[in-house]
Amino acid sequence: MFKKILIANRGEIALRIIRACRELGIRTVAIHSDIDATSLYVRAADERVCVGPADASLSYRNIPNVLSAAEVTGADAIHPGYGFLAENAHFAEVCESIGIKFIGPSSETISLLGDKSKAKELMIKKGIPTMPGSPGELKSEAEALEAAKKVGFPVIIKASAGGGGRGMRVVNKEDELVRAFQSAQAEAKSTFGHDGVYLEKFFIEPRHIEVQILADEKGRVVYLGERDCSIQRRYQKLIEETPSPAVDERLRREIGRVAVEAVRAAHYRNAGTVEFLVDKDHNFYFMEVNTRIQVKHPVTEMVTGIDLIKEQIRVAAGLPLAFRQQDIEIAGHSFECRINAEDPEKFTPCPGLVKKFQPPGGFGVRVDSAMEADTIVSPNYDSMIAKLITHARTREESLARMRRALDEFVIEGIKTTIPLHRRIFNDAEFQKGRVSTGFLERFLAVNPS
Amino acid sequence: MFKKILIANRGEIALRIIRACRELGIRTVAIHSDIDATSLYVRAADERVCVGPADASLSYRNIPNVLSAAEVTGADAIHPGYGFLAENAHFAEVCESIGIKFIGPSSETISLLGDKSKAKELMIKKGIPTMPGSPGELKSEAEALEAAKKVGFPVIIKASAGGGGRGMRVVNKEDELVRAFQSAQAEAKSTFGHDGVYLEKFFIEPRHIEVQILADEKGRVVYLGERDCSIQRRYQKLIEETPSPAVDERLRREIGRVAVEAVRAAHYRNAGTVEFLVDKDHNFYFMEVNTRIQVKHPVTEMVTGIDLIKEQIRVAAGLPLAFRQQDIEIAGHSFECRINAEDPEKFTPCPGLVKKFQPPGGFGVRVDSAMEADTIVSPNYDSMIAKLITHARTREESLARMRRALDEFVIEGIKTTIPLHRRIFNDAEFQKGRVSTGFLERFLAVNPS
Amino acid sequence: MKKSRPGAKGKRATTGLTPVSGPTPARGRLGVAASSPLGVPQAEIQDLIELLKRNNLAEIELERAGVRVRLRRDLAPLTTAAHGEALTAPQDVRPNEVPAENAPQDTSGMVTITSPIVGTFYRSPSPDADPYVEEGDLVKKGQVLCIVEAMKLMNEIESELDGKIVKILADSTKAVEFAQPLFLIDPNATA
Amino acid sequence: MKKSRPGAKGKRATTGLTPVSGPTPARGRLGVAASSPLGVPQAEIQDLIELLKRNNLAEIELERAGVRVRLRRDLAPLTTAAHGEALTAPQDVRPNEVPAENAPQDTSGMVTITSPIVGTFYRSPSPDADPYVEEGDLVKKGQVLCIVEAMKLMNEIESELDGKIVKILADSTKAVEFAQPLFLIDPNATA
Repeated sequence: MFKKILIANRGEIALRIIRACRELGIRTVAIHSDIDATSLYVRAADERVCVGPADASLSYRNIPNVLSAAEVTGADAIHPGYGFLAENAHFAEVCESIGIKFIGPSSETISLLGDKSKAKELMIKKGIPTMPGSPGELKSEAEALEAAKKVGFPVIIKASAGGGGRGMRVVNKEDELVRAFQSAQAEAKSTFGHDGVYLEKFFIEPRHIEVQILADEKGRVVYLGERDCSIQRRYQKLIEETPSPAVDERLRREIGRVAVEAVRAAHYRNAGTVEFLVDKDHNFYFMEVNTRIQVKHPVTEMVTGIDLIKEQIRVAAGLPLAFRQQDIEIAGHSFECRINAEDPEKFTPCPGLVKKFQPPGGFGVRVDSAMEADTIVSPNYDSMIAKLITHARTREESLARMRRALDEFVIEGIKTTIPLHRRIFNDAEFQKGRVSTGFLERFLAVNPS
Repeated sequence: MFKKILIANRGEIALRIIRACRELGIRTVAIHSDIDATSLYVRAADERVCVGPADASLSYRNIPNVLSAAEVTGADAIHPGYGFLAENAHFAEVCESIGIKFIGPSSETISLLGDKSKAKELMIKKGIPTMPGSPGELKSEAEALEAAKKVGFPVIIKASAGGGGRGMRVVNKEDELVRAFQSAQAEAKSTFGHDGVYLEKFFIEPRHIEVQILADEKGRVVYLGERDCSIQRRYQKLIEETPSPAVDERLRREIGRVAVEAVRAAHYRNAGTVEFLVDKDHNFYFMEVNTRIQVKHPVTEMVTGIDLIKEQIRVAAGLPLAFRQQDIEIAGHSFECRINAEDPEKFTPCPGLVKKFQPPGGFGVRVDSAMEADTIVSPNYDSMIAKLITHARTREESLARMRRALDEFVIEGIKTTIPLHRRIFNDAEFQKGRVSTGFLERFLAVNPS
Repeated sequence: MKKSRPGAKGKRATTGLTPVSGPTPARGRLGVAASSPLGVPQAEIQDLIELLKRNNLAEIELERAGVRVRLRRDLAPLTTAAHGEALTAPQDVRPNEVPAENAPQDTSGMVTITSPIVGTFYRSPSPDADPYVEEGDLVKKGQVLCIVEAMKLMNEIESELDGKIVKILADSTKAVEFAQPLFLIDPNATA
Repeated sequence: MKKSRPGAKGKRATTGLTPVSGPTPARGRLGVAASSPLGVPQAEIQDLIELLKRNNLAEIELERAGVRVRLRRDLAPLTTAAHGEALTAPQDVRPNEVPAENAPQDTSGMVTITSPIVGTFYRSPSPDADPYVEEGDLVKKGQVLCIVEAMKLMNEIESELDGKIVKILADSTKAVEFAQPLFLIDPNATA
């Protein structure tokens, strides 16, 4: 087992990893930018190193400084969390080359799965259902038109190197295609430095369902149920839950089996997530693999009892998976709300001084946060300041518990998404679980606050 | 279902009950003494009524004022929590007579089980193993001597009306008996107003094991596993856990079955706890029934997923139990530490201003508390200010999690039992689960801080 | 009508007296009574207010280099909290409260009669009868001022002193809690 | 020895300059520099210290009626926290810290050279060689002061100005973090 782990991240996920390390008896090194020097997660670590100024590209994303910090503190492994360097194949590669264990998949796997069209080609080769669409990157307008006609409108054009909604265009009719193709290419070029785009069938009211997988260094793989992440705005998830109200036992086993196949094809190691689009008829299509721990991992932990961060560390240290597929049971229902320092109506970031921070407590309520009273939410980083997670025996009880917990949560000094969460959890359609990826936009249009 | 529940209690258990009511959609009335007016639990309630001055006998135990508060607010039920009026048969009786539902057993059941020698007689009649000892109250020194010889020394003399260690005497040899009998009688008289005492076999290194039961108004009863409460000091519990390291599956079923028989004999309704003494050879002996929810109920909730407070409310409202015995599964392991405002070495109460209160969070950590920063721990009430509860897949993981959570817990301004808990959780014998009711006294003698 | 039950009589006879030595602030609200708040930053006053609220104090006085700040408030009685925002801070809203504009008057030297029990406040012995007392009435020590009904028993509340009823502070037929102010009496008034 | 890798050179050339305008407090500790602390309660200063620490500020100055309080501190670098009590407040302990008694001296107008990268501090080009500079040496802008090794690369840190080395603030062969002070230089000294 590792003796000392450097956490190449900040905020709640850094604290989450430090907690797991403490429970495993592993020493921790926090890195921080100069403005994060006295943050809670930094104080929680055994050691700390300032790696640069507030600008994340000069500190948290500064590979030489992060690796130097690992070297001077003698850390034998690095946990990247999510964001920053978590899906940076080059970083993983340098870690490998200097003998520091990167807690995640190999740089080759990150590289392969990071290229969406290559990943899709691989899945097609393995017989895994993928989104109907162009077989690879579209070379010309003519090729795009042909592909679109084949899958049928509406279609969506996406950047190969993309993510987060950038470089995407929905095309409803044939005569809109050429313009959309050109502008998607241009945006892909300017955003990602690569103008490769591909095209997929665009589904009306699909669900975003993803499967958590865990693989050890020997290649044993298990799946830990699904997460329903349909409540999103501009591809930013706001609420997640598990089990999905749309997934029954048969579909769970089937989609889980396919997810395991998908990551096996990429020689996957460590924790990962396979994303699927699920249509109304329970057809599911592979979208991509996220090669990192995710923001929403806690809902899976709540229903399985399995500590995913600890398992990441254990398998990275070469230990075999501690359980087989048949040992994994899904018990109860879990929701997660992302509490962002944002205006809950305009979704503009709302950094500033947090005057009071009083998280809810009691049975079935978990708060993952590195926030505390009298601290400043910096405009330099992600606006998520807490994750509020509930667990109960049924979806209905978990929902009531979340309503109660949202009512209890006191954050003063800045605006947060708590009021929006309260409104969504009081919505009849949401309560019934009748949601798709279009829910939130419609909800906001129908329910102006 | 009830429309409005008055909570005849304060602090963490009042907040615990308010949370359950909110999740059930029931309105709440908090009562408070004048010094508790702005407490967190009072602010969390929908309505609040001041019922008297700081002295609990004039406020929280003031039956006319508490019932008036229920009447003027139109509450249709009263939850008594633990302590104060929770095991007061007269209070339950008056509630029944004025048509306000007392959330607990009937006044007759409370009355019957509150008298320890009567309860024991009943259990003997039903064939339930009880502590070897005198069949009832001891009328004379001669009777005491005869009974002691029959069960064999050492023996313990206890007050019939007793509790909390008052009126108890351990007698190791025959020639110590008469003096101990007389002084126990005198202390019983002065403490409880009744000099009735009885005698039991005194076990060396026994475990205190109790079984949580739940009964609906139709008389259906289930048990929800055991709790091991062996870590105690002068009969005050400090740490509880479930499952007990000393109870295997066979013993669990057997002791559970007996606990259900015991409460059936008393026509029990609502939640209750049957206490047993378990010796090294897995023999168990009925001690008493606690006719209320207990401080340590959360550990049972963590491993069963069942919200005991909600179930109390549901069955009190006449609803049938929502599950059968075979639906109840014990998953994982849970510990609870009582965080008291006490000097962790001298055990003297340490009231005062809490300057900082920063509870731990994250996976598998639950905090039940109504404390917050900048509030005063009053010397008028119980010194327990928080319950820290952990849950994990194994005892070892739950233990590591508790160590981590204790390290994270920040309370400034007053002394608490947190440092003592840290020391106990680092003790090798405790970590192995090799504890008995004598553990803590020995630990403190061997490990002076 | 019967007076309070014998068992509890001892306690009830002790009608709560709250001597008011300074100006009475608006009940249920924070009143800042600083001789000169100049030179003290607003934030500091806000801190004191927080201290006051969180620690459930009635008054804080701070004097320093010619600057004196005094904060006072009455504690919150029988109230209804809004869900959601209830936990942010103590809510000092009372539904059956006397309107604020009636409150600020010179009450130095006056005595407040408070409710010794929880119950329902009645100004008259029966719905048709006249009130026991009206504002402006002179009362004698031992004279019945009102009834507080609790558990179907009518508890007569007597005046603890001679004086004039300056203000009736609770509404008839409404609930009152322990220590809730009922009457303001001026012991020095003679007519 | 090679100088820093080409890719990162741009950034590293910008050696961090921290002009110190007032007295330098002991690094890693809170220093109270009040012109006259009389009349200001200790508790109030403690509050300001808390405010300073919690909000991660470097300085607070408060003036009122002839009393002025100024609090300053440097932020905590490379440290080891004790388990258990780590979360109570920021720990400002640095293992390889310059002893406190060396710190309080008049440093107004001086310039601190800080480390632009994370790495290991070396005062000489090789174990057997003489240090690049000693305390009391006069240095020129562009002159190499030390090496910070990072990722097996030796990065030479140059002086950004002419002046005298007043103090060497880090220990050779020990780790330094970003922005950690390395040298204190007096630009006005000529000998």
